[in-house]
Amino acid sequence: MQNLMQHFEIIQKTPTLYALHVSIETLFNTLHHLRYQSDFITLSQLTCTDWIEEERFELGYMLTNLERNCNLMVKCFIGRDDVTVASVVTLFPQAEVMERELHEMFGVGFEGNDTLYDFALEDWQDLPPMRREFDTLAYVQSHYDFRDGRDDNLDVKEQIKIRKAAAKSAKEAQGGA
Amino acid sequence: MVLIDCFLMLLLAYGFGFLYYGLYRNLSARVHGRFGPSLAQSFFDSVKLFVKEQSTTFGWMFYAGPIIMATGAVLNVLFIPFINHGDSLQGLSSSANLIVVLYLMVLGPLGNALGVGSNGNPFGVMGITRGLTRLIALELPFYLAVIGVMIDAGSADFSAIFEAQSQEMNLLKHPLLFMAAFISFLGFMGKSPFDVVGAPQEVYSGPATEFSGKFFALLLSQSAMFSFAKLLLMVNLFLGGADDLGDLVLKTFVLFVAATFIGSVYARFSTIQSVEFLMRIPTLLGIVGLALL
Amino acid sequence: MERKTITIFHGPQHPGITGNMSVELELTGETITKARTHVGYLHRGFEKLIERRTVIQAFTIVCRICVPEPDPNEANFALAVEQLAGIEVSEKATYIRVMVLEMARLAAQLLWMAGQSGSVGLGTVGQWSIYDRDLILDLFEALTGGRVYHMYIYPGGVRRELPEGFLERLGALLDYLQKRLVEYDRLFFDNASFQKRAIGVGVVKSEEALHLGYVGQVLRGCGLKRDVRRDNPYFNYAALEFDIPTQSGGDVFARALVRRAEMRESIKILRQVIAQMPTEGAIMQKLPKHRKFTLPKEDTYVAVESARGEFGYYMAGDGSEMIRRMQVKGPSLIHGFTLLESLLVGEELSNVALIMNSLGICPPEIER
Amino acid sequence: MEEGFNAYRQSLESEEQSIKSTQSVVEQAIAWFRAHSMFVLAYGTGCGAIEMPPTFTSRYDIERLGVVGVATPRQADILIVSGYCSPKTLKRVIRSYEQMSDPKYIIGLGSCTINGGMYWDSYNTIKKLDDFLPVDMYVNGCMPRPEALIEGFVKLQEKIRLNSSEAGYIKYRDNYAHYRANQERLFGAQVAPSYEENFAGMN
Amino acid sequence: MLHFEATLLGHLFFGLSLLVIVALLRKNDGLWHLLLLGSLGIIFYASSLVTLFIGWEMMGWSGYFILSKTARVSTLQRYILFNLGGAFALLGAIALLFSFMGSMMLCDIDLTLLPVWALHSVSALVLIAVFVKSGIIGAHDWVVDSYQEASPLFSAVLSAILSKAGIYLFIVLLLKQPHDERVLFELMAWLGAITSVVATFKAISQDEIKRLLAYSSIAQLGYIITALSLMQAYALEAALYHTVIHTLVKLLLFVNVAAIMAITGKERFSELGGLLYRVPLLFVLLVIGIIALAGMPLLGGFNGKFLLYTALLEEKRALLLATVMFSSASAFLYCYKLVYGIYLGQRPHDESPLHVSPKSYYIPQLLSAALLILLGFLPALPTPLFSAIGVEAGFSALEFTKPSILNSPFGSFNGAVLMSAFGVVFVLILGLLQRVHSKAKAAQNAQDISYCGEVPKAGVNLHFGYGMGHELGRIGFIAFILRRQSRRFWDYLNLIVGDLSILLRSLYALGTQHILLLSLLGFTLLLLGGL
Repeated sequence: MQNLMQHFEIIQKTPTLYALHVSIETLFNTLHHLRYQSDFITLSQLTCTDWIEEERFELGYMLTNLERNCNLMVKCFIGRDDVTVASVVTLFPQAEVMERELHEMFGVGFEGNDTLYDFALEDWQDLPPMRREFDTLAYVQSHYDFRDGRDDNLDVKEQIKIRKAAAKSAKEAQGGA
Repeated sequence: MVLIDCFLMLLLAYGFGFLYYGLYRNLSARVHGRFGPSLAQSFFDSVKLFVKEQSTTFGWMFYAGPIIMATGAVLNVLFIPFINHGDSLQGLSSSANLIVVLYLMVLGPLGNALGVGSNGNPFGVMGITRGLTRLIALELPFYLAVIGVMIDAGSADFSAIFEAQSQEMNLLKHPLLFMAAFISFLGFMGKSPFDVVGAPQEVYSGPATEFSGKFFALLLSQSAMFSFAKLLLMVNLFLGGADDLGDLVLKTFVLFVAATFIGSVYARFSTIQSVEFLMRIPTLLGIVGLALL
Repeated sequence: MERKTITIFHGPQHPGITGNMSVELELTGETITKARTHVGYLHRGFEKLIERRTVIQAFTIVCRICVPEPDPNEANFALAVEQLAGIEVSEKATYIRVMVLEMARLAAQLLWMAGQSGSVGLGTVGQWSIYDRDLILDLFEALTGGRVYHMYIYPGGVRRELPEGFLERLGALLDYLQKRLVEYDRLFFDNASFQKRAIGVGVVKSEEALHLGYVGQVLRGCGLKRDVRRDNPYFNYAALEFDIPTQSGGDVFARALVRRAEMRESIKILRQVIAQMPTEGAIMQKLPKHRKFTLPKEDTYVAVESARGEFGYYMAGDGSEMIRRMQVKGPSLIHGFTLLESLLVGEELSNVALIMNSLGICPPEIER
Repeated sequence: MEEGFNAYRQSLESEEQSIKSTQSVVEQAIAWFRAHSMFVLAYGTGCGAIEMPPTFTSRYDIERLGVVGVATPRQADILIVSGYCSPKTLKRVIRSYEQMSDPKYIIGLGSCTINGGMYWDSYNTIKKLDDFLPVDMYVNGCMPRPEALIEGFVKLQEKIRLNSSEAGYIKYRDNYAHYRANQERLFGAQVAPSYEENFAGMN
Repeated sequence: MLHFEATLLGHLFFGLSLLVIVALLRKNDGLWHLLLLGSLGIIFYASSLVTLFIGWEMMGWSGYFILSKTARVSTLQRYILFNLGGAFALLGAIALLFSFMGSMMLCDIDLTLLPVWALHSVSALVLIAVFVKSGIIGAHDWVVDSYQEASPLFSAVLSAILSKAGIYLFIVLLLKQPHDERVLFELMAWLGAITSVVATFKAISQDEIKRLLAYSSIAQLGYIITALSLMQAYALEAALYHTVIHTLVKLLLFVNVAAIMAITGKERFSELGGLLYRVPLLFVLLVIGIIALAGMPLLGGFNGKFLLYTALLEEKRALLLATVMFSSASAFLYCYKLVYGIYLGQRPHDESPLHVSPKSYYIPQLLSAALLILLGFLPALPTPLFSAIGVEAGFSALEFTKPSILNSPFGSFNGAVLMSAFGVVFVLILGLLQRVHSKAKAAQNAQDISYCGEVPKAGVNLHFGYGMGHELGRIGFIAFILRRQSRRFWDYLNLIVGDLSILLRSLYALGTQHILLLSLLGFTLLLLGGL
């Protein structure tokens, strides 16, 4: 781990978790270098965080070493709209499914991965749902309808107000008597 | 007289078949550590299925399939005598012999195979193919044992077989033959190591995938009667036939309990493993049994 | 047109499927030539819902991610929030957390045994093991109030004190389970017909196992000693003494024996926890400004060893009280796709349910 | 008029007495057999499916009531929708329901089938199962316990014994257009083949 | 000096061949078929060995000319080579017999006079001819290819009749063997049983329909040869009964397959399927055919097998009987593959238009189906004829009480009771099912099957025809059978003969004086040998 420290500027977050920020151009070469030169041989997670106020996604490649006791987060910022990143399927075959999920949930393109068909949603026409501008509550209001409340019971808040007033008047009456 | 005899035999087979089916569910429930349903639960199931309002059919061949299977089961019951030396409960067994009964046992399932094939469901035909593939090796030890019994009795007629066992039943005379026959009997009854035909976890309930309503009811009823007929065949061949009704119930019950308990402690072989297994040890048992005849 | 291969679904509605997912199989005869996993039947958009919830609200929904074993989710969530917000957890709460995790692992292994024996048609083992698992759920009910979803491990500690006499009941249950494991050996693990079905089926090659990211019993089944509790210890697993069982076969039977040995290890850990459980000490450290608790602009990755392998959480806070992003990485994501699809090719149709159960694939944690 | 649970119980009993007198012995016998042998479809649609193994195995053992799990919809009478339902699952659930043969019943487990439950704001779960399929028996609880599930089955048995005309499958058959419209509104055009003619010859 | 003499056996075999060839007469190559019929007539009515041999040769090359219209050159070569080989073996046997008997007449052949070595060599030579004609394993190479490439109707003739000529030869020449010299026929009985087992498993793994039927007819002939080699009254009846059934069944099956090929133009299981509701009559006829082929108790197929089993039981040949029963139990799989591959299974999406099948395909099928059903009802109908043939061949007469009761040394059964019981019970259950409470509702369309909750998309193939029996390749000894190609043996033989001829040619290349020297040496050797 130490020789990697000089080569890249790696920040240590916790005793077993390191982080490394790279630009999108050097992303693939860094991953290639880490995969073959260092002992970080496994891609265990491909994360994407949507920083909408800064107008960018943050892609995170979680690499784990051979002994599985230390994780390295390789992160890079990419644009938010119709961006494509080089696919890492050649380095890590298991990335195929992770990229398929990110493609469906965030709309990030991965050229080189030809299995980007639907992962969890079937016939989904709307925005990729995990992007922050997609408002799930609005979608629910327009697509599903809720069960209308029981007609025999009045609105709960009114009931509470009535009970409170009754209790207060009863206390005053008792105080008065 | 023969008609009353046949009707009585069918009634007995239907009653005992469902009784044993209910017993099977209760005994295996007790092995599992629970109470299990009432004894007549399988009978309730079949009546409920008969009175369902809808049953899907896929053309006349699908309609005829289960009927041929039920006919095969009924014929099996009629052609195997219940009582060995008496003249009641013989059914039509006088006009047929053991070899005819052996091949009648396969007629029903083949008729059903046509019905299942006609509905176009791949799971159904995969179940049928598994049944026929398993049949290749399942019949081998059973035939060896049956050949031994026939040669020992000098004829294929049931009366001669009962004669040969009048002093000592075949189970004691030819224990090896009985063991070979019992292992393949487990396969015929669909008990655990060989219950590969309708395995729900593998072939989505096999041949009975498209059977709904009254067809499924007919399937349940005929399988109840058919399993009773197989029990009967084993009793007649190896336990010296039944002297009277009580003896019949006792002997079939003993065989049935043995099959149930063996069945509930074994995992299921795959089709090819069961064929390979049946071709090794049980066939060897049969051949050695024949040699010692 | 050539009709040499048929296409069937080992589909969502199928007694041989673990959970609600489907595998599209292309068969020649009953030999599989191509397999493709379909998920998404249980997708509820968890990560979207969590972005709209504060920590206290997200806590109740987190344990519903994976049904057979909810506790690793709660532990991960608590670990991540504590790491981001820098909260210390008392000694007693840590011991209780280890106890809950190990009890959940035992329950999950027993549920696995029911699934595995069901896939080879051995119904009796399933009936017994579900009964024994229910006894553990009774203890969970006494401790946390819920049978399966416990909502007990909260960031900062645990939500309820141990009911009195609980540790004795747990000790009695462990003695009972120790006796039952011998029965399971005779009926299931040493059963000749199960061994005939399980040995040599679904063999994972150990050279590519590490590189492709397999976790849990799949690794330990082919001889690689990897366990998050040992490699990357959390809570106070470093202080507890237990070993990591491995087998060298790499097939379904090897993974079954690994799970069998892990049950014995879990019982050993639970006995140590009962012995060393501190009697006093706060179990719950109040979160500052309970409802308006904010997370710093940081991100972290935490992992816990669930009954099926490493269960990782990536969490990022953004300074507000809502969680900016939480991504769940269960063991079944890689096992369900890359591993299952490669193992099934060339396999018989009757081994599909067998292999899926042995890999411990639980669909809700794949697509959340 | 009094509301709440007791009122519903009294109305059930009074309806039972009135129906019992009108139905012939044969119909009552048929209803008795249908109540005492229920085949449940082996389909764990949601997270409630984790409470089905304990109910069907040795500790709670629902087989005592005559309830058995079967593999295919053709053989099944009862479909348990156990918990939340995403549109992708709902399509399969509807397909299985329509392949089951009458009389068929649906048990909705958990609060998610009643009003969306914990996932009320999720874009991928339906909020009211009743729009798409006629539910005969709801069992509340965020994953109801095995005892609650058995209670649901016992109540369903009482309802089946009544052989009442407003059972789920009759409601589905009579206003099939209403259910179909809801389904098509949710799925768009890719719905499983419609079973319109299916019901033409029935009533 | 062609001598003819009408024997009962001759009448039986000629009657069968008449039935087959007349039923299949077509305008285009009718002439050759008549020639073939003529040659069969010569064989079956020959009373002298020479006539027999002439008829055998005529049959050989008339078959060759009919086959040459459709078959490939390599198949034709193999056909004529194997048949000539068989014919020359027969010629050798006739020469040997003549040298001992002194006369060519069939009636005064008496094998007991022959010394032991002559008896064995004659039997071996005749057996070679029989093997070649009926395609016992090893010599089956030409059978499968020529059945596959013959025109559909001619393969029916090939399978139904030409293979029976070998059986006739066996009965006429070899049946009256002296009892103690039976070791060759013990070996032959086992060869027949093993052939049927091997051919059955090869049949299961075929994708072309006609190859499956070819292997199945090899298996059935294996049974007949096992029955004949037992040399016992009931075994002879079993063989004759089985010959009759096999002719009828193969006629029915091959013509049915020919009709299917005429309708759809396809001949492979992986291309067919789902024709049940489009040609229902053909389906019913095929079902009757496979019930008889599989030896089910209802139709005539079972009677032949029943007699064979009882004959083997009487001879106490338990292991041989077990092998025969094993091969007939595994025959059920290819019978079901035949009917499923063509008619059942998923209804094809591309409802390609079917050309209407000519009526003439139906007549032979209906004829043989009717005969099979008749033999099902009255199993003992042909027994008087068979017992007369048995007496003629020197065996004891068979026990005969009623046409509906077929008796055998090991018990009898009543065909009429069996069939009528089946009919009555079938009608009763049908009535019960009609009046039961629940109403039958037809399924919507080909997609309306329970498919694990999914909907099978339009282009998806659900027809299991090709894959049926595919798993058997995983079993050790069946994989060995399927891998073992007898062609490699013949090609290897081909190579050896090639090398020998090259060697021989080099001999001629020597100078003339060497040749003179060699011939002188040869001549002296002959002289010495002659003294």
